[in-house]
Amino acid sequence: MSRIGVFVCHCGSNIAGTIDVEQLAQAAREFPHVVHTDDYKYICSDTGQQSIKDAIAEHKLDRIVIASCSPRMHELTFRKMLESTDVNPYMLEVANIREQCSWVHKDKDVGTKKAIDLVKMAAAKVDHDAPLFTTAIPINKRALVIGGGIAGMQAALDIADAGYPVTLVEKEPSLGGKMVMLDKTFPTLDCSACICTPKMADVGSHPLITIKTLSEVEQITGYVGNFEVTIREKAKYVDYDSCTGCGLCETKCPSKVTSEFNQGLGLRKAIYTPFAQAVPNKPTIDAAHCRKLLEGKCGVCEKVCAVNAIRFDDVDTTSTETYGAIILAFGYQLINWQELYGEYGGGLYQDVIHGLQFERLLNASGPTEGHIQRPSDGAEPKTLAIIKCVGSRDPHKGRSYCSRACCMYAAKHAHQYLDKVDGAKCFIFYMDVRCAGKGYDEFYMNTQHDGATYLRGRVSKIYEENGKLVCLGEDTLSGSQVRVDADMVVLETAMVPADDANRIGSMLGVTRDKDLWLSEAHPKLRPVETNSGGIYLAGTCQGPKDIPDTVAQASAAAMKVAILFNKDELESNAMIAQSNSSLCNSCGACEAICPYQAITLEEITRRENSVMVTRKVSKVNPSLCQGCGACTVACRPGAMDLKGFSDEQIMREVDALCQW
Amino acid sequence: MSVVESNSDFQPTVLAFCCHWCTYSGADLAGLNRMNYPANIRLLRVPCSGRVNPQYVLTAFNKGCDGVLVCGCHPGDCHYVSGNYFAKRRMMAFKRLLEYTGLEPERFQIRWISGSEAGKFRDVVTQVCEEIRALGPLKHSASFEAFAEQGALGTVNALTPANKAEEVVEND
Amino acid sequence: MQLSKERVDAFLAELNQAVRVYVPARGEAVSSFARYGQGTEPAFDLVNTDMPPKDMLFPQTEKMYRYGLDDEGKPFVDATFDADEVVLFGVRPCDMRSIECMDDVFLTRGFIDEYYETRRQKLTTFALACTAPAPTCFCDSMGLNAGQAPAADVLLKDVGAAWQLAAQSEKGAALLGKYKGFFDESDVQDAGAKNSDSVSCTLKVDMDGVKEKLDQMFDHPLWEDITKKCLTCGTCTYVCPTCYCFDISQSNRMKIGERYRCWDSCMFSVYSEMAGGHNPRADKLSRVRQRFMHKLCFFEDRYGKSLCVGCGRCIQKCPVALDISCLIDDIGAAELAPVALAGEKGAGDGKH
Amino acid sequence: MTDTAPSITREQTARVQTARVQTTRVHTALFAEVTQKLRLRAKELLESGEVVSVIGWEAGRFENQTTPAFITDANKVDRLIFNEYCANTLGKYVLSEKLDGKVAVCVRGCESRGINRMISDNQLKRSEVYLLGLPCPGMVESPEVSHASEPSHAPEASSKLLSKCAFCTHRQPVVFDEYLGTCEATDETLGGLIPKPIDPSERFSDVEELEALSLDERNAYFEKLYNNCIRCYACREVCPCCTCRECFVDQARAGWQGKQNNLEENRFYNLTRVFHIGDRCVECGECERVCPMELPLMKINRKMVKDLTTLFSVPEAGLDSETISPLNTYDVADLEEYL
Repeated sequence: MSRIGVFVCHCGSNIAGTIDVEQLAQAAREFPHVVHTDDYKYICSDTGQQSIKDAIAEHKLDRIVIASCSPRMHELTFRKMLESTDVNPYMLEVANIREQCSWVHKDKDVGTKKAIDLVKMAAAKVDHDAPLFTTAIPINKRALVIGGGIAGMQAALDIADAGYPVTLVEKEPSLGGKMVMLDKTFPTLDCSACICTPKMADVGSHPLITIKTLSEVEQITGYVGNFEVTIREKAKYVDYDSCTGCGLCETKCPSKVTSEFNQGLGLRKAIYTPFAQAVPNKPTIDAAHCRKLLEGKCGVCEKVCAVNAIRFDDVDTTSTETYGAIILAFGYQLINWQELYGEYGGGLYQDVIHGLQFERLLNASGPTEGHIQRPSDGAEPKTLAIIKCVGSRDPHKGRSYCSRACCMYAAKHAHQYLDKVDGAKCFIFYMDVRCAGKGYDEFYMNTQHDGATYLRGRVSKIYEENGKLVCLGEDTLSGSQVRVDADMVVLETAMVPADDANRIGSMLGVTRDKDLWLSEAHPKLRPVETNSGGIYLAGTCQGPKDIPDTVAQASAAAMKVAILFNKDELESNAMIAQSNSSLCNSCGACEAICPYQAITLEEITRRENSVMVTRKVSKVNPSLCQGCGACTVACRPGAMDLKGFSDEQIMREVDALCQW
Repeated sequence: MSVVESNSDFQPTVLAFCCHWCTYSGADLAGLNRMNYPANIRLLRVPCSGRVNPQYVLTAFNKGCDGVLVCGCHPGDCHYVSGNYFAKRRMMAFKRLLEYTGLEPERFQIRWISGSEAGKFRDVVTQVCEEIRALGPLKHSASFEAFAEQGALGTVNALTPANKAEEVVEND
Repeated sequence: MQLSKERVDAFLAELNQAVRVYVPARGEAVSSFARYGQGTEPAFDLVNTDMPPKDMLFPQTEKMYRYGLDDEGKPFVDATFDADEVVLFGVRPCDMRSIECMDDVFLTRGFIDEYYETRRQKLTTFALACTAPAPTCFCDSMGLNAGQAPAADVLLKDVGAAWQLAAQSEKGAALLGKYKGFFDESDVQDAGAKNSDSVSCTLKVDMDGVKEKLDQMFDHPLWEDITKKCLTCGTCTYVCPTCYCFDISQSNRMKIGERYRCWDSCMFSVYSEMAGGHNPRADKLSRVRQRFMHKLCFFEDRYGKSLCVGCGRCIQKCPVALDISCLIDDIGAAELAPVALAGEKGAGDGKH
Repeated sequence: MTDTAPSITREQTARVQTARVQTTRVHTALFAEVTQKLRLRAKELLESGEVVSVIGWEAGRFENQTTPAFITDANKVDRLIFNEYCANTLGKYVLSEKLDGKVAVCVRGCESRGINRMISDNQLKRSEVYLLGLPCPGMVESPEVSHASEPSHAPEASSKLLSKCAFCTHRQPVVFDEYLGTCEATDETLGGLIPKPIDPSERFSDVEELEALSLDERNAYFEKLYNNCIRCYACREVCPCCTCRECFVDQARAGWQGKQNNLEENRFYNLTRVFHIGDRCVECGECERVCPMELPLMKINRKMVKDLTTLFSVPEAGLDSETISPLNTYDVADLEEYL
């Protein structure tokens, strides 16, 4: 038989002013299993708490109802208080008679009557409370960062600097991501490579960072503190331990291939380092274009290599390791505009290029050594049209969101173009100019000052006429049709999630929004966490952003990892789902519905009605379960229940309200 | 909100299942702002609207509630990612089922109320309580009513032939 | 004494003023005994109602008593054995026999159930002799005569335009005396008279030796065969006029509670589940076996008669056509194991 | 309140009249042929040891009555029959029968969808059953074993199509290992003697007729239904969706409901039953057929099926074993009516 104590708080006059607290306490004394009631001026005060502790000892109470302010206010306070008593901290229910009663109902009789009902419900519920306990989850203090762009590098460096080992996985042959492809960065016009490559070098030489390039995450299982990650490292055909990175092989290689790094505007070899400052600065063989690997002929690289580092028999390797936390930093890709914008030629015109291609044209180490030349004939364009929001803010053809960086990116392109080409004309078609950021608007104003012509409106069509690219559009400010005969057109295309976003997101149970960007746990207050514990977001995999925001988020994510790793173990949530295996009929509805992938079906063998039976039953992982209870309703067999909010408790609350 | 006169004496019992993160905190905010709303409402706190089993709703009606309200976070804002989406589908199907089998639509309502929408909480509660007050009490079987008359401890009238069809006729 | 069919309504209406009269009637979906009046159209052409009249004496849910704490906090138990006078008019001989079986259970062998007793004492039965049994009727094989209902207070026989009335008890005679104005003293049978004295069912089973054989068939493989198709729903037990298994439960409010008893079924696995979870009849076979053994063997052991009255309701209603008449045939044809395990019934399987 | 609600019978609505069916030689030939093939294949399967049991139908005691048959002995396959009185849907029997080994079971549209249902609910593996597909023209009521009234009921020359078959959308099996019909039992081959499977758009016509009633009428209608229910749980036991180890009605600890037979508890049982199976109901209609009180249970089931179908564009249940229940998934673009 349980022994319930009910404690009514006056909260000064906050409660006592509109509720007859003595009457309430007296009424509560009549409820089943209530053996003690009392009322206090301020229960949450030290003396108030002490009086509860005294009552627990004196009346041998084993569960407590506190009628006071909202449980959102003081439930934790009272749980903490119970830790120093014999009563389990979860044998507590709080009846909210302040926010939801005394403060909203003026009539004392009405308020008191309602307060009695609220205490009834709490007393009925507490009668079916069970002691709950948390479990300790060990933490493996190693972090995995997926993606070696600026976000991943920054996060890896910060975690490593905090003293924890990090593995950085990058699917390309080199670190650097998109940032290292940029020529200069707005608004300061720093050379992008100059600020990015030192980071790359730092990452490469950090003793606590293991870099895995040309690698992909194949499988992730487990949960916070204990992720089992399988990484596939693709064959490089070069032994990086012996390779000195001298580059002779690359020079001698006879196969030429379009350069991905230069966005298709230049050539590379079949054995190559993507760019001069690559980290690791060692070549890899592109098996799809290597004559030796394709046809068995050639092998020049092997012949010229002084240290015998070429390994034509190299194969993919997979390894599985345990990590305590994962940072997702696999970035974005540009929208495939050719597919969507037939009116811009759909890729037919060589001189309609996207912004990242233009960056490579501007870059001194790019295919044109920094001279702005048209891809078609190498001529210097004298009239440049820049079209913004290609794919962005265009729900019909592209995406509905703003890609955030393009306004500044376009202004920078215009500035750089006007700076490099004498007598040039630059027209920028825009919808809005959004330059919120330190020094951003000033930069935009300067660009206008430089002579860039901003035209407000979308370009409806681009076609070739007399060697010019005719851009037809509307200037919505003047209301007139606009025609620009350009030598070259730069499309500032939308950022869209990387190909991997969906695969990795679903593997980890990280939700994606409608555009497949990974969702943060809370848009305001938990912007780098995800709903899966131990998994954090950095950079553009979460949504379009510029470099400073990316770096800030990466450092924030790293900090979250460091906070996690600073503990030796985690305390699991006590109020979680539990499955009654004798009722479970293995239908799997719970498994399908769980947003945290906390439920799995596991085979058990046991005696049932004198027969040994082997069957599958659901099992809740206490480290992953967050206690939402969605599975309990999906569970028609009634096997799944939620501790602290059990079916029985909720039903008895309803009983108490209606029938006590 | 005008009080419907014909049933103005009737004080319905309205049970509201509220998710801890949004609606329950919205109700707290309404309290903090000292907003007034009918005292007929009783909040039952659940972690998430996805925890609300439609069987609770039926139980509430069977035990004597005159109306039930289920509240959660706005779609997309669920603290647990997706609980309210599941709740929405369940409740959409279940509400239609209850209405099909003869329950007044007003008696069972679902609303999304965020933690900041104290005013919406007040308005919804006021509206729901007044609508149910206007409908009057939910009808129950004779045996239920007999038991509900507390204090009437005389003859146990069930000791007459329990012909169920008759009970319905007499009840009408 | 005769009751003209033209005056039946007048008689029942008058009777219904004083007592509660129940007659066989077609409902919207199924037929049952319904309170006369209030638009109820008696259906005396029904051989058997779909639902038996057993809830007249043994309601599906019966409030037994109320208990709790009164206003001064003192415990009370409030049980009132009170029932209205009821006349069951037009009950068939097989259903009358089933009332005899229930009388045995609830009123004999040293135990009297006060709830049943109260209702039974207030019940007056007008049995209606059968003239043309249904295809599923096999009462004559179970030792009944479809033209007789010895336990009835009044027996009605169809003599064409009227019913011949015969009082078979003091209670019956008294009631007929009270309403004699409705009756003619003639004994004429017109041309439309139906013979109810030598009624013979088309469905026959041979009960000879079945009980004795079942004594040795507790572990017979026959049970496995019939169990396969059984759904273990409660249909047969709920439409059976003699199945009397019940459960006692309660519903509580804060300080008062009601204890009630309600029909239960040996077909349900929870029926035999004990506190603590052990279930002596957890498997389907033992439940199916229990039902038929109880009907055809165990009841006979205890009360000297079969608990099956041959009404055929379970044959009509079983969703999988698990037919007790076929089972009786099968038992008759079954070969007994050479070494019969006589007397070795499973412990606890004689549940009554 | 006067009761103007329609009767709670299983009689069909005006739009979907239950057809009376004259059994003809065409049917007789079809059934005879299928029966022969079934016996042959059952014998082969049992003799080869591929299956341990064949589930089909055999003759009952009465003419025009059948009962489920479980043949484990190859010498007894001649007990198997297939005719227009095979009312039982057999699918759920495999759950108990499979404990001894692989089971062959006769499947028509209804059985096959039930099998898919149980596979998707992890109650059954496809490899545990061998499915003998049968052509089904729709089944008829057996006149012999119906209400007994005096004078004894004369079998009619034509019989009534089972109400569950009148609403069938898939007479032919949707999954099988082999098909035992030479011809599809279609409208053409049967000379138009059996009504075609119902057009999916007509499938909810009975629900729509009830929806069109006033709230009070609907309330009265369903109160009658609840009051007539005796809670024998035949509807639960026969349902291929009902595979809980312990039904909610028996879960005393949570105390969902008691055992009293009254309006409140019978409503709780019936509505919860529908809520538990409505998202997965294969519309075999067995619950309604087995109901000893002849309650129109499919009129509640089909309401939920209809709503889920129209709200969330889900396909008919049980057509495959992969489709996830509409209540176990969601779409952020779902209709929003609770703002």
